[in-house]
Order: sequence, then C-alpha cells, then structure tokens
Amino acid sequence: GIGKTDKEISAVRVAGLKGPTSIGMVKMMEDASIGKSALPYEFSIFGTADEVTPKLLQGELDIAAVPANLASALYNNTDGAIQVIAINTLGVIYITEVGDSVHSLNDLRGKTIYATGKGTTPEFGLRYLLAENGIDPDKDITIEWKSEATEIVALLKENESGIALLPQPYVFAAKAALPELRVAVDLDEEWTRLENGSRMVTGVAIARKDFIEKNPDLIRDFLAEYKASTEYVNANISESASWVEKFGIFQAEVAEKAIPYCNITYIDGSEMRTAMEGYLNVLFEQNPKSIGGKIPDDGFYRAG
Amino acid sequence: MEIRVENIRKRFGEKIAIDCFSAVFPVGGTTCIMGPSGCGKTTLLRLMMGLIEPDEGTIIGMPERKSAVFQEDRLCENFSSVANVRLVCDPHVTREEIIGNLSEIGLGESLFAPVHSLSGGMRRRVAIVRAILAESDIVFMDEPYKGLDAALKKQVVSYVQEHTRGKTVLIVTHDEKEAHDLGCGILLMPANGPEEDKAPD
Amino acid sequence: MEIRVENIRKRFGEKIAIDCFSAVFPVGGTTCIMGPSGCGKTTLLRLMMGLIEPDEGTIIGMPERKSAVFQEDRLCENFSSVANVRLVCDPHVTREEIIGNLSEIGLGESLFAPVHSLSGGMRRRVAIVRAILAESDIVFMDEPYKGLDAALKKQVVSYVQEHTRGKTVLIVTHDEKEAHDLGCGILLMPANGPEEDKAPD
Amino acid sequence: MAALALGRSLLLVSPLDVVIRLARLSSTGSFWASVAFSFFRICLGFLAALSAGMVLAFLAARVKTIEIMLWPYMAAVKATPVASFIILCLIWIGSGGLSVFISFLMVLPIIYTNVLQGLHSFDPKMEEMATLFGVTPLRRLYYFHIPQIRPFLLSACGVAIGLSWKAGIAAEVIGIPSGSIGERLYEAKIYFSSADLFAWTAVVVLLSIGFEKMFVALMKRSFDQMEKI
Amino acid sequence: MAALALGRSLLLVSPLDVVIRLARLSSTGSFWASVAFSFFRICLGFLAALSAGMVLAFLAARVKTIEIMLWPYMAAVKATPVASFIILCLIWIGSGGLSVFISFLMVLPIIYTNVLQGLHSFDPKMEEMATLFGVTPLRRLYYFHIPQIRPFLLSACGVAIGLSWKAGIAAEVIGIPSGSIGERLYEAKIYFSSADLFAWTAVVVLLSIGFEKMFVALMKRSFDQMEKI
Ligand SMILES: Nc1ncnc2c1ncn2[C@@H]1O[C@H](COP(=O)(O)OP(=O)(O)OP(=O)(O)O)[C@@H](O)[C@H]1O
Ligand SMILES: Nc1ncnc2c1ncn2[C@@H]1O[C@H](COP(=O)(O)OP(=O)(O)OP(=O)(O)O)[C@@H](O)[C@H]1O
Ligand SMILES: [Mg+2]
Ligand SMILES: [Mg+2]
Repeated sequence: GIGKTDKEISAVRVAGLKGPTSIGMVKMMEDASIGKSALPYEFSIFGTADEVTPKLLQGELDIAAVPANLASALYNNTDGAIQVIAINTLGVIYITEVGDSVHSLNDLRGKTIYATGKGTTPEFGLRYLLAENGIDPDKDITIEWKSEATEIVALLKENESGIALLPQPYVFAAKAALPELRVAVDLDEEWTRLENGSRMVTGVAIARKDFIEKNPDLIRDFLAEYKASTEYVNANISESASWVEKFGIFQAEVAEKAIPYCNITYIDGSEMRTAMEGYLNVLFEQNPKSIGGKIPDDGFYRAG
Repeated sequence: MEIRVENIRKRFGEKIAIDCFSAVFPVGGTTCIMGPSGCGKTTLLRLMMGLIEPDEGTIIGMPERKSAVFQEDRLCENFSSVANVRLVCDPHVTREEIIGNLSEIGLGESLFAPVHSLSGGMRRRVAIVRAILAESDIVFMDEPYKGLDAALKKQVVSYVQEHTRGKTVLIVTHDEKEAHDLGCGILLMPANGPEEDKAPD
Repeated sequence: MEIRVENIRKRFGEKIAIDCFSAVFPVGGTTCIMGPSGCGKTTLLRLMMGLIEPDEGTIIGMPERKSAVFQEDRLCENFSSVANVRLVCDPHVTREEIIGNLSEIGLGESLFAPVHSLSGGMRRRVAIVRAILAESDIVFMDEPYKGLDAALKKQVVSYVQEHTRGKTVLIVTHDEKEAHDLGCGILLMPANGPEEDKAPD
Repeated sequence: MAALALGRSLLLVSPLDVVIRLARLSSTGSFWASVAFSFFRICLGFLAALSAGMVLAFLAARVKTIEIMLWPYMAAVKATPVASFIILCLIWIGSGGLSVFISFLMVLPIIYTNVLQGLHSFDPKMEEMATLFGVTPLRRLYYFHIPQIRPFLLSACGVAIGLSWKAGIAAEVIGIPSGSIGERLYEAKIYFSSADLFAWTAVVVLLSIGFEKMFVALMKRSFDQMEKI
Repeated sequence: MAALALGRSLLLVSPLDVVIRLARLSSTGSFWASVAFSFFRICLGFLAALSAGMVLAFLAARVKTIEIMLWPYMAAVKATPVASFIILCLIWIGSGGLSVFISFLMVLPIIYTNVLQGLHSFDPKMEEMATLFGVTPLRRLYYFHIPQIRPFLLSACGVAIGLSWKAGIAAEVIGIPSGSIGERLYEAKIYFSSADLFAWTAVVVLLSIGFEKMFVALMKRSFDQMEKI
C-alpha cells in the first residue's frame, strides 16, 4: 500500500478495536457494507492493539482507532510514522458505588476504592484529578488495584457498600450483574470542570503519515464522513447498537445502554491538539514511559 | 506330608500350556522336574508359586514362604550383587552373612559392581544366593545351574544342598546326569497335547 | 587363512576382563571356547564382534558379515518369532524360508506369538534361527544350547551344523561332552589374573 | 472461608444452569462453527508439533551435535513467557493463526523431550545386537525405536493434548479472532456471564478429553498393529 | 520478508542494547528483589507439583480406582484455559500467590502422567519376582519403582521446569503482583520498551535454564546415589 496515490487506491483500510473507540464508526461501516459510503472502505475489527499497530506500520492498514496514549507512544517509537487525525472518544472512566455516600471526588476521602488499570489511563487520570481537587492519592484514600474488572465486581457483590473505578463497557456489564450499582462520579466531567483546555482523551483515530501526505483529499473526505457517522450514532442509539453487534464490537444489548455513557465524540484540528496536549502532559508527569518517553512534537497532529 | 498337584490345566489363550497334569512332591525333599522344552515346566512352577491361577485343578499343601531361581535371572540390573540379595532378606540377615554367601561361590571379587556388568555365570550365582538367603520353606529352581562350568557347578550344587537342608526343593533341569547326581526323585513331564505329535525325535 | 587374536587386553574400570590373551581360529571351521565363569569368554566374543575396542592388542582377519547367538537371547519381546528372524534377514529371504527354518527345530506351533510368551528353550531356538538366517561369514554362539533338553539339543546341533557348513563358527560352552561331540578344536581360556587365585576347585 | 464464600457467590450459577446454557448453545450453528474453528486450529498445532518433535528427537538421538544445538532453542521455547513474543506473533501470523502457533510451541518441547528420553533409554544390549547384525536404520526404527518410545510418547501425548487446548484457547482469548471459542470466553468474561464462561470451559475440556481419548486409543492401536507382523 | 523487516523495526533494539540493559538492570537491588520474588514462587509451585504429582501417581498405580477417579480432574487441570478460572484464583489466593498456583497446575499433570506411565510400564517378570519373595512396599519403591520412573521423571522435569516458568510469569503478567518479574514485563509491554522486554525475557529463560540444569543434575546424582548401596 505504501506509495499509492489517491487515484490508485481501491479501498481505504480502517481498523478498530473491540470496545468503545470503534462505536463511532459503525454508521460508516454499515454504509460501506451496503455500498452507500462516500469512499470505498475496508473495515476490520481486532481484539488487541498489538495486532493493529504492526499492520498499520506495515502498510496493511491506513487508518486505525486506538487508545490515545498508544498513539503517542507509537509516534515516538517510530520516528513519526503516524499522525493523529481526530479524537473519537473522551473519558469513559467512572467511579461507581453500591450505596449512596459518594457524589463528588471530595466524598472519597478516607474511603477505599477498588480499581483496574494500574499503570494506564485510569490510574493517571484518577491521581491527577484527586490531586487537582486537593486530595493526596497516596494518603487521603486507599486504592486497591486489581487486574481484572471481574474481580472488582465480585468484591462489590460481597460488600454492602463498595466503591470502584471502572471503565466502560464494564460499568454496564457490571450493572447487569449488580443492579444496585450506581455511577457516582464521571471522571471526564471532573476533568472538563478544570477548564484548562485539556480533555480526558480515551480514543483517537490515527493514520499513516505517508498515507496522509499522498492522499490529502481522501483523509478530508474520511474525516467528514467520520464526523457524520459519530453524530448519527449518538442520535440513533438503538439502530447503532445493532450495528455494534453486527460488526463484532460487542453485544447490542450492552451497547444500547452503554453508548450514551461512552463519550463518543468527534474532535479535530486545533481543538484536538489542545485537548490532547493537555492530556498527554498529565500522563507524562506521572510516567513518561506511558506515552513513549516524551511529549510528541508538532508533527504528531494533523493540521486541520 | 506332601504337596499335591491335582488334575491341573492351564491355557494361555488358544495355547494349552499344561493339560491335565497331576503330581505329588515330598515336603522337605528335593525333586527334579524334567521334560522337553515347552512342555510346561516353568508354567507348573508359576502355578505352584501362586503367580498364576490354574484353569482347572487344585494345588494342596503349598507352604507360605517361597523363594526361587527363575529361568531368567530377574535381577535389579543397576544394583550390586549385595543389594540384590538384601532386597529379599529379612532385616536380621547381616551384610556379612550376604557377603559370606556370595564369596562362598566365587563372587567375592564383584560384590559391589552393578549386576549388569557381571558375566552370565556370575549373575546366575547371584540369583542362586538370593533364593537361598530369602526366608523360605520351598525353593523353586528353574534350570539353576545353566551357564556354570563343571567345576563351578559342583561347588554351587554343594552350596545349594547344604543351605536347603530340610527345605522342599523343586529343580527343573535338562541334564539327566545332573538329576541322577543329585540323587533325588525325578518327575518326567510329558510334552503337552498339541505339541506332542511334533515333539522332537 | 585364519583369524588371529594377538596379545589382547581389556579392562572395565578397575576390572581386568581379559589379560593378554592370544589365539588363532581357523576360518571355515568350528572352534569351541571353554573356560571358567567370568574368565572373559563373552568379552572375547564382543571384542571379536567389534562391539568394544581392546585396550591393547589386535584382531586380524575378521570377516565383515557377522551373526551371533548372544548369551542372553536379545529378542524383540513384543514381536513374533518370524518377525524377530526377519529383522536380520536380507530382503531376499522369504517368509516361507523363515517359517521352514523355525519349524525345523520345533517352533512350527508358535510362529506368530510374541516371543515374550514363549518358553525359555523356545526363545533360545528363535535366537539360533536368527543367527543362522542372517547373511554371515562368521557365527558367534555364546552357550547356544543351554536350556534345551537332550533330544532337542541333538536336533538343534545338527540343524546348526548343516546350516553353518563352510562358515567360521565360535561356540562358547561349559559342557565338555558337547565340545567333544562337535569334534572341533577346543580353546581353553584361563581364569584371568585377579580371579585366578580364587578360581573354584 | 470468606474468600470461599465470595467465590461461590461470584459463580452465581448452578451446574444445572450451565448444562441448560450448554444445551441451548449447542443447538445453534454458530456454536458448532466456533467449535470447528478452534478445534481445527488447535489440533493442527498439536499434530504439527507432534511430527516436528518426533523428527527432531530422532535427529537429536542420532547426532549428538544436533541435540546440543537444539537444546537452547528448546529451553527458550519452553520457558519464554507468551507475553514476550505475542507482538511478534501477531505481526507475523495474525490472530487467526495465533492459536495454531501457540499450541505448537506448547506441545513441541513436551514431545521432543519425552521422545528423546525414550530413545536415550534404549537398552545397550539390543543396540549391540542391531550393530552386529547390521540392522538397517528403517528396521531399527520399526523394531526398536517405535516400541521403545511407545510409553514415552503415550504419556507425552496424554499431557500435551490437554495443554495444547489450554494454550491454544489462551491465545484466542488474547488475539480474539472472530468466531473462535476464545472470543466466546472473552465475551463471557467481560460481560460477567458465568453461565457462558463455564459452559464454554466445559466445551473446551470435553473437546480436549474427547480428542485425547480418541487419539491415544488410535495410537495404541497402531502401535499394537505394528508389532503384529 | 516484509513482515520480518517490520518485526525487526518494531523491536527497535539490537541484541547489544538488550545486553547493556541487562547489565544495567542487574546492578540494581530491585532487579534481584524481583528475581528472588518470582524465582521463589515459581519454584515453590514446581516443587509442590512435583511432590503431589509423584504421590498421586504412586497411589494411582497402586489402586486402579484412584487412577480412574483422578482422570477427569487431571484432564480438567490440563485443558482448562487459565482465563476461565483466573478470577476465582485472584479472589482465593490473590495476585501474589497466583504464580505459585498456576505453575503448580501446569506442572502437576506433566509429572503425574509421566510418572504413572513409568510405573505402568514396569516389567511384569520383576513384579512376579517381588511378589514371590514377598518384597515389602518400601523396598519395592526403592529397588523397582524409583529406577523405573527415572527416565520418565527426568523427561517430565526437563519439560516441566521450563513450562512452570512460562506459566508462572504469565500469571504474574495477569495478576501484576508488585515486585515480580511479571510486573516488569507488563510495564515493558504497555510502555513499548523493547529493550526491557527482551532483557526480562532473557532473565526468565536464563533462570529457567539454570534451575533446570541444576535440578536435573541433582536428581541424576541422587538416583545414582540410591543405586549405590
Ligand atoms: N504368558 C504366556 N502366554 C502365552 N503362552 C505362554 C505363556 N507362558 C507360557 N506359554 C506357553 O506355554 C507353553 C509352556 O511354556 P513353559 O514356559 O511352561 O515351558 P517350559 O516347559 O518351561 O519350556 P522350557 O524348557 O523351554 O523353558 C509354551 O508353549 C509357551 O509358549
Ligand atoms: N561392561 C562391563 N563392565 C564391567 N565389567 C565387566 C563388563 N563386562 C564384563 N565385565 C567383567 O569382565 C569379566 C569377564 O566377563 P565375561 O562376561 O567375559 O565372562 P565369561 O567368561 O563370559 O563368563 P560366563 O561364563 O559367566 O558368561 C567379569 O568379571 C565381568 O564382571
Ligand atoms: Mg521354562
Ligand atoms: Mg559369558
């Protein structure tokens, strides 16, 4: 695929992961499957980012939806072989509770939280937000890190009142197993409330830099269609949910309830850059390795 | 007192190993068993040892404590002669006793070498000492003296006779001279059914 | 022409198995090797077979193609008599030939049973037929007739004599009568060094 | 005690629920498609490793240099955690082939080590016999080596088939190829659906047992057959 | 070819980088703490499984009913994917003990199956001999069974030690107990630090090889020792 120009391309090859970051594309996928999309697409859904990144670098894929910090690490580790073209998902991490004692981050003082995602976005995000709200994440509260969301649900089931940090779609899966579970704090909301221009970015779309350079029009068309697709999905939840299942992202039942809380968005251009830079800064301060060792330079962002 | 084998019959699948055979063995004495190859001598011993069950017939009067020199040596290959003998001895049999017995029939040089490095005749002698030193009232010996030269055989025979005094001893042999020299009763086993007509000579 | 064993010496670790031994064997004839147990007969055969190397001395004039009846039978336990013989035969030896040979010495009844179910004397005969049917110029036989009754032995001896005409045959035996009956040269091996003083009788 | 109770409440399904779920699942076509998908790949990995392991073991038994040269590779194959090379695997063979490869890697050292040990523990007396009679390599194989490795190969297969399923399904749970049992397990896990989880686990164990029983019986029969000539 | 090149470029580290990284790592105290943490747990799992597997195999060889009763358990232990019971394990034994348990589960069926096969392939003629002479069970063990299982146990250990490391580290990558090699691998993976990834992988393989060499040599020596009485 490397080296082809606009005219030679038979299809734009797009990849997504099984998870919220792919939901925004389902309308496009549906259109493509019935031949109604503006561009010829070839979509594929993968189980793990480990499989997507090499394919992308190898030129077997053109565009992929991946976690935000992965995009940065990939950029830093490949001397800028990729660019971020849009943010597609914002924070999907929630503090949930069985009981009714937590309504803000401040209520967490002195409590114990079960959490997944040590060393990744949930940990960095939580610690950042706690610190910004004047809570010392090491002294004022106890965080018990677990490696599996399932284990947390089991623990919640045992306790009369338990607090857990969970990402989507686990929150909804957990609610199905544990109806009294309540979303207490939306970390994304807390983040936005800081009003420093950064956002809690979860998922982004990235593309190969050489693909972008050789096919500027294609990218523009793709982004336009992507934006429309995202808007459509947020507006037509149940129809989109059925597509989520159809394309093997996850079950429709879960999707239908989860979509409104999955923070599916479309942000590009300079707004994307500000949101992203702020977010990466937070990660960098907590652990430079998590974003590939350094804050990515200008070349990381596709100029809108 | 005597050991009675009555109308015993044993088949292995199609093969009839022993076909309706009876015999009486005097307790406390030595009996030689002779017969053509494949007539069922080893099978008879195994039946009397209680290792296999007869299809028909009974065996009466077998003592409890048995020992044997098997047709093959059946030694623990990687262990020494002394260890092989100790395997079957009561705890009260001392190491000196074992070494003494082995030395008595010319194995004093190879007491601690693994038996797989011994010569055929040496292995045979280890098997004989093992059968002698095991606590027993009856000793089965399936061609015990094969592989021993004439001089050695004489020595071993007298060793065995001395140490089995008062015990019941059954010896399978193909050597008529040997049987006569032992001066004991001889039991001739006929070639069994199907092989009979093809028996050599 | 003759096979010459010259000043051969072999030790296993500390143990001297053969101490400076020389002998000459006529090619195309039969020679009996006799000697007390443990004097190194089997070791001599293994040296001549080329299975082990002498520490000192040389062996001259050994033919290429060899076959043997080992002191133990060394059969493939789970295979039949016929299969055991076929293992060593040239492809041109037919199944009928194998069956004919086995039947000739009384194994016609047990051609296809796995050899572990055969009696001691039957197994020995399988080993003998195997040594005979293998293409060879020299046949080593380490106590080949042990475990055979008198009548059978006569039959097997004449079978072997007939089929080894013109070949060099070395037979280890402990039976002086047997050696004389074969009417061949007899080589007496002395008990080797350290064992000598303890040799029986 | 508390942990035990916790575990129990987590299961939240009775064995009956699992059986019912299993019955329902097995009446769908996609169930059988998933079973076929994973069965085919895992057995392919197993059979490839069986052949490769035996060939390598025979070579190593014949030529000591080969054994010495293979040793570090086998040690690495045995001990390297999957996490360390999963990325390379995904690049080179993709998630669809991952279970074939991982099951291959799990089985190979088991077969190799056991067969080699079997060949090494060959009776030197029989070896002498074969040398003396100038038995051809092919006949040696047939008469000595195959009977000799029999118990070693049987125990290797007995353990390797089970482990190939364990490892193969684990690979599927990582790579999540569409239409595999691993994908179903993954989904059951993220949706906290214990009934599905146990139903699919039962399927895996049953498939493994079935294949093992069949394969070992077949192998025993062919061994027996070979001795009847 | 392209895939190969890509693989190489993704790695982004030369073997030299890895060696340098390894040298740097090994001069820190936390390196040795991690090594000790994982080594201790994985070996514990291995040794426990070795003992349990041998005891169970001896029982099963003596009493056919036990063998039949154990069969489904062993089959399940062998084939059940870790994903299916990881949650229960995490709850019951926590992430610290997980590697002990998973390494135990990996090793148990290998030891059990091999030793049982060894005991089953015992020569019936020697069995007859022992019966006739009324050899006591303890002496049978010493004279017959231990020499008999020797090659089977050696090959089982040869393969099981490697696999116990593979499985144990995999368990640590899942459970991420603080201060374990698994945690280091996990970090190396999520931060795309290839040099660390390969350095730690090399550590695992070297530890496994070292332990295997030592343990097998020790075992051979004790076997030889036992025959010298
Ligand atoms: N386990 C067995 N399975 C099948 N057949 C057997 C078995 N044991 C013995 N036989 C057969 O029973 C017959 C008698 O065997 P046995 O070993 O008792 O003979 P024997 O008198 O001891 O002969 P030999 O003097 O040659 O040792 C033989 O034909 C043999 O093939
Ligand atoms: N592989 C070996 N390792 C150590 N010692 C051995 C080995 N083979 C033979 N010997 C020793 O060499 C000596 C001669 O053994 P050999 O088997 O040649 O005797 P032999 O003359 O055949 O005796 P027999 O008539 O008893 O068979 C014996 O003392 C034996 O212990
Ligand atoms: Mg007999
Ligand atoms: Mg000899």
